[in-house]
Amino acid sequence: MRVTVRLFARLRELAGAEALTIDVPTDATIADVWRQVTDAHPSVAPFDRAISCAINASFARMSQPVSAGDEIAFLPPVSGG
Amino acid sequence: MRVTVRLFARLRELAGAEALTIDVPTDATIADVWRQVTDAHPSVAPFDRAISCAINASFARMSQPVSAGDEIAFLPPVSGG
Amino acid sequence: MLAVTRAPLSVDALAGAVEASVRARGKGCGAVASFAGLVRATHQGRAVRYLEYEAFDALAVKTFEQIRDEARQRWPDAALGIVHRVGRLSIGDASIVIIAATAHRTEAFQVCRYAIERVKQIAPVWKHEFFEDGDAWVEGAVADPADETARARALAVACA
Amino acid sequence: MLAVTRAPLSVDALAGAVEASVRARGKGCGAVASFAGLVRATHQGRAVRYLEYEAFDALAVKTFEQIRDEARQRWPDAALGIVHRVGRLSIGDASIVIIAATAHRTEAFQVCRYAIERVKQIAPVWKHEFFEDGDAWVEGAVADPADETARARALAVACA
Repeated sequence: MRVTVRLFARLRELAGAEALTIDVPTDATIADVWRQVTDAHPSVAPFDRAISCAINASFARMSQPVSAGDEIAFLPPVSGG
Repeated sequence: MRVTVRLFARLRELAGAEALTIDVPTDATIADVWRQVTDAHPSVAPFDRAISCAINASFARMSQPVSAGDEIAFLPPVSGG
Repeated sequence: MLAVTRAPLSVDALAGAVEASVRARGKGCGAVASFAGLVRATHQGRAVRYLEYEAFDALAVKTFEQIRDEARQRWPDAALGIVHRVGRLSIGDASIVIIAATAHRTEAFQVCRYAIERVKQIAPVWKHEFFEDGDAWVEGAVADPADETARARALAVACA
Repeated sequence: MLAVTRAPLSVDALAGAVEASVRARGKGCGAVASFAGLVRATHQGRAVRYLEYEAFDALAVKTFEQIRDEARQRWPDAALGIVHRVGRLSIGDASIVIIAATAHRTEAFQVCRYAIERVKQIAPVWKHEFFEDGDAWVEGAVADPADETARARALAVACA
């Protein structure tokens, strides 16, 4: 099934894309999506332990399963304020 | 010698005047000035222990001597902010 | 930046002036905390129609200068603005605006809080409340700018 | 009142909106605390030319809503506004304005401080600094809105 990935800030710059469309197995979790992203864009792999994620614009856990059409966002450490 | 007295807020209302001109002895202190004010306007006497004072628009102690032409201000408890 | 006025208050205007004063000293600030006190519709259960604030203007401004100087002793790089409004105020109007500009936010909050505590302790300003059925002067602290105990209390609240 | 915008920020405008929301609930407020974060001219000794802020807008607004809801749990009558600016900002521009309106001042300062601490912990917003000789993304906290330890830390700072 197909999901959309959104990348922000330095992740976006390192991957060279703010959005990706990727195909994942039907039982995939957000962690699986992230692995596919790091496989395709190894430059973002160092964020492995410092990533936050969201699904359809709600914060989520990496263990959460994804569904077809979901928008998965990966967020580097934040610096707002 | 002659000094000016300024009264504020409830003191002003009780005395019915925002400024008084009074004659005091040359060795008078602000406390002496206050006593003359309370003699002339007994309604302000209850403020005896809750009064602040200023001389020529600077805070002062009641024991401070006054000079001819000074402006003595008496201030009830404050409530700004 | 340290004033008594009859005009409506603006946080943006005062903050702009305070920030400009910081730049004029060749410094910068990253944090601006403000406090505004608004006229409330009730006081101890009675409906307030409006308020009048009275001040000893010249002494109030000197008091604000003292508060600024006290703040600088503790927070040398802080910039402070204090404007108190006087005259007739309606429900919701701001009676005071305080601005504290510092490099970092902890100090901005502390300076702002310190300033409002000190204003309430020592500024020669009086609140006169008008109700449907009467009026009352509010009388709080006996102003004593030299009282170190009061000053320490304000510092303790600000830096709790 | 909880928003991400490319437009310059105004404390007065946001405070007016927050105060109106309080009145619309039939309540009043006597104290309004605000915080504004300004772009500083230097970062770790390097001269900053300008900044760019980026946000995940939809998630940022939800995060601000969470922060408001958290604040209401602790301070039921508090009203909160949070607006973060994104895009290119110059030195001295405000990147964020937070307004906390409450009945009394202690709570106004607490709510305002709580909100900025939480924004820094969990809001999906990123600062990109541009220097004379390069640029750098600032990376602070790993955002985890469910982390109760972080939330407790923010509460502790706010209510110190």
